[in-house]
Amino acid sequence: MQVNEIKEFRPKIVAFCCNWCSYAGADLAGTNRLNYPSDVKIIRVPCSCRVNPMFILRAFQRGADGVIICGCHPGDCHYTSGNYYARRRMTLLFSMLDYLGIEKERTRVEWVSAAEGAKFAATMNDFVETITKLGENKRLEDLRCKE
Amino acid sequence: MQRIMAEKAKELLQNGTVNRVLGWKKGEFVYDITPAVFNNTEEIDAEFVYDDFCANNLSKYLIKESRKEGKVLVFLKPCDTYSFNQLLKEHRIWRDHVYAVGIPCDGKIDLDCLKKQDIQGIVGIETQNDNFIIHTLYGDHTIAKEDALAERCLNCKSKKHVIYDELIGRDGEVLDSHRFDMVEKIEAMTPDERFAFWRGEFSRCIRCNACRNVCPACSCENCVFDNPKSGIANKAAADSFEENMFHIIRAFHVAGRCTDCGECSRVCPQNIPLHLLNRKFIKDINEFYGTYQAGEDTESRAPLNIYNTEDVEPSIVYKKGGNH
Amino acid sequence: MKKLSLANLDAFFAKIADKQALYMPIENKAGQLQFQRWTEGAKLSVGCNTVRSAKDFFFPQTENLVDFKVKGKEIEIIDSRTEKEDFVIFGVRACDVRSFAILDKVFLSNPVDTYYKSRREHGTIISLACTHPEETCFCRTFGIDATQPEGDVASWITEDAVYFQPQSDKGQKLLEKCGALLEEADESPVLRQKQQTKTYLDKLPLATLSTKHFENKDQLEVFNSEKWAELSEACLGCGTCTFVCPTCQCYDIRDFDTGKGIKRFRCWDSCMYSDFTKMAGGQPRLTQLERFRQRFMHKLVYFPINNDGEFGCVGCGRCLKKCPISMNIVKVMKTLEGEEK
Amino acid sequence: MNTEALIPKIGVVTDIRIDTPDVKTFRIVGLDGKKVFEHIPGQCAMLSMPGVGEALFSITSSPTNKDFLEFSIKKCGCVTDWLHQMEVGQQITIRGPYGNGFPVETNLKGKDLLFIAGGIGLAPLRSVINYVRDNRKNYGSVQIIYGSRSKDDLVDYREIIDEWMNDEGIEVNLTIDREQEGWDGHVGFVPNYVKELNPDIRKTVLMCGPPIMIKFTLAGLKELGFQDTQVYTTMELRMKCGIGKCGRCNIGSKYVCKDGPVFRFDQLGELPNEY
Repeated sequence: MQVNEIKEFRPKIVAFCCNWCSYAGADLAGTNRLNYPSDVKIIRVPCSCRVNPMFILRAFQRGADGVIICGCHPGDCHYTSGNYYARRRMTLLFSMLDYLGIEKERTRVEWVSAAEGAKFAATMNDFVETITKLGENKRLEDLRCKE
Repeated sequence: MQRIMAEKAKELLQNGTVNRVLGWKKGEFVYDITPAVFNNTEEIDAEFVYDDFCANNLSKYLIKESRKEGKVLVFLKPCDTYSFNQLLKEHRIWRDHVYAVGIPCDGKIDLDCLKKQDIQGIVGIETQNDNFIIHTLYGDHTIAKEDALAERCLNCKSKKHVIYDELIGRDGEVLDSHRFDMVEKIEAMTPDERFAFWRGEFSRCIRCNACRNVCPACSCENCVFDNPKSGIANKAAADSFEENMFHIIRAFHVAGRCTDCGECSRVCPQNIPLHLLNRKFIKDINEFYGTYQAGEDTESRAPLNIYNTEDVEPSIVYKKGGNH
Repeated sequence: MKKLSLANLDAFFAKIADKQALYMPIENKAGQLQFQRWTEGAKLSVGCNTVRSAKDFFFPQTENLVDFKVKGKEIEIIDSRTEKEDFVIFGVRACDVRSFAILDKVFLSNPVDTYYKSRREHGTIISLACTHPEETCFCRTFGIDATQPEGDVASWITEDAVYFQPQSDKGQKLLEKCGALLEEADESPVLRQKQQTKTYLDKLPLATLSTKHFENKDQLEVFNSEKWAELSEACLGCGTCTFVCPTCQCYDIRDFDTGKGIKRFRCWDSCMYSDFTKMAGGQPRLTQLERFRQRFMHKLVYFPINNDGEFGCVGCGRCLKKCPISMNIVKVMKTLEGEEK
Repeated sequence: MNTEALIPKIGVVTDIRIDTPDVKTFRIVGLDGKKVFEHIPGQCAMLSMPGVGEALFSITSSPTNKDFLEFSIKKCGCVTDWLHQMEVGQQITIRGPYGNGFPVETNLKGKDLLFIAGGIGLAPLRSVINYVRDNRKNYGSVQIIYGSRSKDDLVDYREIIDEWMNDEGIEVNLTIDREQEGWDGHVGFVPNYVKELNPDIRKTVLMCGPPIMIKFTLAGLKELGFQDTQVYTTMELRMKCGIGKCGRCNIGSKYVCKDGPVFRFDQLGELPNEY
């Protein structure tokens, strides 16, 4: 295949957002007309602790360059404690990914409440910028999905 | 020791305390020991063995054995008692059906250590003080014990039996081991080096599932990797991603429950140091949430089943020291 | 017989690798032997034997069969195979070479497996005679001579030289290409080595293992043996034995959705796995006993019935070394045989 | 035989008939509108939807039908679930034919035939029945004993009523498991019905149905005086390749996909009882 122009790298970002806080936060960012890059694909989950480590790996497999999990602030979980469990799980998972030599900047957890539309937009802008600098996800890619 | 254990087993069989004995059976060579259930004293006299090669952790077999009728006698080395306890905690073993006898352990020989020293054609092994005399088809070798022991034994975490109905010999102590040294060494590498290191290891994986099937913590009735509905079921790694994923997910699924018995690394036909993944989780759990040893007791809650409102944030991973 | 001075070995390898991929047993970082592609500076390991068998070259663990593109109700079938490059495998032991003949019986029988066949055609095998068999070796049981391996070219490594004996047109052509490095040689050093190796082979602990018990056996008699329960009780149901085995050839066919299309690939499967025969409607092999029995019945009874008495084992000893619980075909053979006495 | 055994062809679904609440019959032709391949009654084909899975199904249409292949498929797993929700015009992949088929041109020729089927077990037999109907002079009398859970679960009911029952020299005996409104036929399980009907023991039996039915019907037939050598059945086990190489569908030394699926009971008797 001939490539005529070198395309600017646009990262693919998957954001798992909890239904009660962060998804509403994203909504608020939208209604307030706050900009954040369209590279972010939001997946709504009932709670941040619904996010199985497998979801994160599968997102990378399917071509994500960065994965961010957004949930209610600790203490504010709609289900009282889901995000506390998520916090432990993600801490350990991220640490393991780092241990395996996978860039630690590619994964992130942020607590975003329903009122924090601005924080949501700022977080996403920052995360997209970080991933753009980092470049394409090479270490957790599945070549079959890249053809 | 083998004689004492066989006598004990026969005594308990004869006086009706137990109906079966779970132990080790000798093989064709000096080293190919198979776990086995002995039903009577004749079988014990004929085939029971306990020596430096009886490495198998028998606790996992108790999931199946304890569900059968009658009581089973099991011989547990110190590290096996942790797995036994952990399985009890998870209600996988019927305690009433088990009679656990703690046995001492001085470390087990890793055959690969011998092979690495170009010792091949092994036909016999003798113990002489701190050495092994290894008879081979091509001559004899003398090798220091510590050069023949498995890594997990050199870094033994405990000689203490955390649970037993009866003990043969004296109980030992929890040891001050150096088992996290290698984890620290890897942490100190650059991400590129770490990635290269693990790629080198994982790329040899043949997905034989020996690590999973031998693991006492992997006791699910239907593994997520065998469940076509899980979306990640696979039989062979068709891409490097799948090699990585299998090992990350497997380690994660046993995180907080792995007692560090080291069976995974022992059975890996490709010598992948899988224990280094489990130990990373153990080390992290110790650092983040306080020291925890799975299988030490049957009451405490596993670190991933509880939380603390003051827990560290995932961002600690970026802040942590080590090489970037 | 041709002779190559050991000093010229690398030059010989370079000459072959110039035109085609050259693979040979090389020690990996875990200290184990593994067939790897030879590049300048790589060192051939003559230890016995690689952890994985050489079957990978012809029957890789995963391989893409065909691609599909699905668009609405329409399907497009894409045969994505590309021409394979020629390759040479050096240092295949007698047991592994024989395993190719066994795999041929499965894959080259009608209907021919074209994926396998194409690899067989592209590959040239330089076998290597054993000099220091392991205690786990029992190839002689299956009529294999470790000192005179089959293959396109047979080779013997002595203290100072490598001796080559072409055994097929393909082998002859390969040696002709390297003619400048080779010289005609007298075969007495090879004969001496063979003599020496034979004395070791005679001393092997499994030297007297025999297949007699299983020859022309009624399948129901072996199948119904009571010993299977005892033999299989400790089996973990992992696939180590099947994956390191040079003759195990069962496979699974699966689809992978890449998001842009479907890749249908095949991968090794193991009769030891619980889902091997599982159907929506049920499972004919419910416990590990049946699965364990299937594997050994296949090698010792079913395969010979369907293939003029040839057994489905070559005595390489890999399963003896690698089984996590040290249960293996030798123990199975001896136990079943012992039952008769 | 197709040289690229594992690479399928494309089949187009041209008709879907709802037979029972959980059985549909699919009519399949090639992209060119013609039959994808010729077969022998009793042979099977691998149907698949890429990304969903591949499974082996018996071909229910008779080889004498030169226009298309038909498959009667019961919904019971992930592949069949998918097939059941598809619409006319859908393309699927197909490869085959696989297996030995019934010996319609050899052992069965000139014989009086007794077909015994239960539920979806009629699917593989329908191919033979229609083949026999189309070559009527080559065979003796034909009796069909077919049972199902209920009237609604009788596969190909219309064809049975409208065609088979109107044929001369074909005796059709239907039965359902339990009493049902609107059913004035026989009620009872197939094995008992076979005994009640007391068929001539010189007949050759072709049987297919759930394992439990096969077990009791075979016992009943033996009581009546039938021999193992007179009874044929067709087997099914998990398959992946269809060509005797993937190694999972064996019963002892025989592969169902290659040496079967049609076996005579005396052949099965020599094999381990692992099916």
